[in-house]
Amino acid sequence: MARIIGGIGTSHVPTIGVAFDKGRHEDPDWQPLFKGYEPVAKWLAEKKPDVLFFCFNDHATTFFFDHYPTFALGVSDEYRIADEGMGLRPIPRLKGHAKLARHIAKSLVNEEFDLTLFQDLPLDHGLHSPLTMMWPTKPDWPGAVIPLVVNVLQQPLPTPRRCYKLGKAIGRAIRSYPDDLKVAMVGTGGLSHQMIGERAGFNDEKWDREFLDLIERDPERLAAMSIEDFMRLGGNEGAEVIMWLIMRGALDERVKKLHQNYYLPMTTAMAVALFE
Amino acid sequence: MARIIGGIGTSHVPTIGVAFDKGRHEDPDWQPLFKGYEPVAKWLAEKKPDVLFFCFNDHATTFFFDHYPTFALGVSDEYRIADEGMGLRPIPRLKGHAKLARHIAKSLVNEEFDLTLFQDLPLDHGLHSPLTMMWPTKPDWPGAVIPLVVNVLQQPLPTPRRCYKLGKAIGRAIRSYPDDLKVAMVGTGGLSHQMIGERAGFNDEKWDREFLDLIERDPERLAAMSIEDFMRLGGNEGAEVIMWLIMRGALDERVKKLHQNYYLPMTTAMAVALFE
Amino acid sequence: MFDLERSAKGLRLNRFLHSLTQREKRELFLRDPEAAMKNLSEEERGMVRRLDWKAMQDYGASFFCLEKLARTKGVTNPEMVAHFRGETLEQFLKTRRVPGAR
Amino acid sequence: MFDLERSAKGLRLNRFLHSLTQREKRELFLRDPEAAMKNLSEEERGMVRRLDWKAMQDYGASFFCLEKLARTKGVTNPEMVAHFRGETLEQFLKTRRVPGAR
Ligand SMILES: [Fe+3]
Ligand SMILES: [Fe+3]
Repeated sequence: MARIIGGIGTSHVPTIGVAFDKGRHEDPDWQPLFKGYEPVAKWLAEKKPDVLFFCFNDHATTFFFDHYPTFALGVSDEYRIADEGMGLRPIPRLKGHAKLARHIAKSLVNEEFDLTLFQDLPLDHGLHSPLTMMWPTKPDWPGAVIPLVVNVLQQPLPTPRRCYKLGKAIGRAIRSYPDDLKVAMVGTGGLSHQMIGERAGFNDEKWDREFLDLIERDPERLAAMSIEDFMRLGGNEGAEVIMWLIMRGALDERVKKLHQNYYLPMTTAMAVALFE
Repeated sequence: MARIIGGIGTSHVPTIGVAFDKGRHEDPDWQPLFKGYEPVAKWLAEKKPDVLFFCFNDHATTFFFDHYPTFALGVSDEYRIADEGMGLRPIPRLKGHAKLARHIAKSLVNEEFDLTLFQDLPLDHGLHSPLTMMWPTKPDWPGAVIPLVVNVLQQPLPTPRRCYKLGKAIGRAIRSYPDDLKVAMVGTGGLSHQMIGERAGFNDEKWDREFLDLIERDPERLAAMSIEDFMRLGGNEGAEVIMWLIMRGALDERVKKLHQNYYLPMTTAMAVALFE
Repeated sequence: MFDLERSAKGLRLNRFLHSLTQREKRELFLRDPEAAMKNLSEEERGMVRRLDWKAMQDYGASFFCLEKLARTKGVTNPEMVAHFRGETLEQFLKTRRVPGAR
Repeated sequence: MFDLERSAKGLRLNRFLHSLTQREKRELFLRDPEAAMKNLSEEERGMVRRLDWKAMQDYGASFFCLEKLARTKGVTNPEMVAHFRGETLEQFLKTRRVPGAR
């Protein structure tokens, strides 16, 4: 049977990927970020999950507003890297796990989640900007990803409660998979930031720290909040942290936070946290 | 407040549209079909609904399997006619009702339906082959449509139960719309047919008649069936009648069937029924 | 039954069939079928050339994508259904209530 | 807040911005911007020409579509955020903890 060995919450700011590709690891402005991912990379290297189940959002790259899904699950064996306006990042194509993804798709649709299913579409930095901080790209990715793309761009967004329920259902689906597989959950986004309007540049470290505490101890309280609450507290674009609730929902009720890093250099609070 | 004035169940066989466009109204082979729609056309002409809420499926025309939604709701003010391999039907563009559609989208997402929302995409015969049997195309359509596209092509399909629940939620959403509007529900598909495999050409009039009875009297019993039940009883492609359950769910618990027609000339049992 | 396994296997063929919803692709296919099929494998091209509906369906083609090819080539659904049943059109029509309703 | 109303209003502009994810479209836009913008209205073309992020956003552009234009033109996110705040980049960077982390 497949097992969920833990969960990771992480920002997916595009500059993380740029800093990685430019080799800014020792640059004093970026070092605190890279250092913060080291324990997570180490944990993954030791635990060797076969699959990372990635909850993230596309940034109007692969999915456009003429046809916009709430929850889109990838069921391919491979995913290309998407061009976001700057050409391709110099990283390998992503490996998928079609068999597990199809199992999850069937299980979720039968549990009344109205998924969009996709294949043969490229994926953007929402997935691979954090991924390169945690998983080696050489000689190739050490395992597969299953991408779950969440609408956090176009209102109406899924409710935090729905995200948390989806996470629980994903947990059941993974645990009912007959083959022996180790799966780690990843939830991406945030923390506080706002990119547009008069409040552009907004952050709130206090709320961010509270969120990092609640996601471990009391996700139920976060699930009871509204999208408007998340937007008010963490900024318009910061509301995307509802994707951490999907990751958290798939974990056990009680988890231990093994590691946490918080770095707020510019517009977006960059955080990473590891749960077991 | 908006009101739901009734519901229509109808097949959406492409040949219905072809027969219409070729003016086969008096052809003895087609006359029983055209006659069967007359009471429905008359009811619509008298009741003058502002909007037809159409539950149907795309036939791998607008939506392709690289990005395939379970439930996709159209939120445009206009829809082009899709080219399905034979050029365009000589009918006007469809009018949408963006304002009501957006209201329904918000309401459904908040009730934990994970919709895909689409705009500016063309629609295929799943909608307009039955529509031309009921609504005049000249000088223009008398009202607007709201298209709900349902996955009945690629397994896993939504469960019959989920379809019925979705219909109930659509009913609540429409009835909570503040403006005065008359809405009729349309559910399309079926009845029994199978297009592929050894059982190609399969029909079962007995099951079809039972379905036409149950959808009026006991939709709960249909909702309790599985997709496999529907495929076994009505043929592989006949399972698409689960879309009638969405229409039925939005109506009152008790409805009266005002009219019914059943015609099985070739491969697909063509039925139409009117509920109030 | 068209499921995710078949959908993945048939994706390239279905994408070709689906592209026949575009007028330019249909015209190219009718004028120069090999050019229109250049992204297909030799096996896939062979099935399309022969209009072998059953082979394509077994391979992973969606019936609704096959319909696009049928419309492009002027083949009707009763002809396709007859083919799936291993019958001639005439044999199949004998089993129907209104053989003229095509 | 980017909702369905804004999404409908901004659809054509967003489609243009989104098309810059294609290399050929970016190259055309850099070489011959007016040709690349031919489907846009005059109002839309004017906002794109001026790189008026705020006007485009008010009009219905998604921030994430605007990012494609910014990347194409070599504009960074901090520059866009400064523009939304009505500040120069220098002014904005003074409000940040690590102004060099761009
Ligand atoms: Fe994001
Ligand atoms: Fe159909």
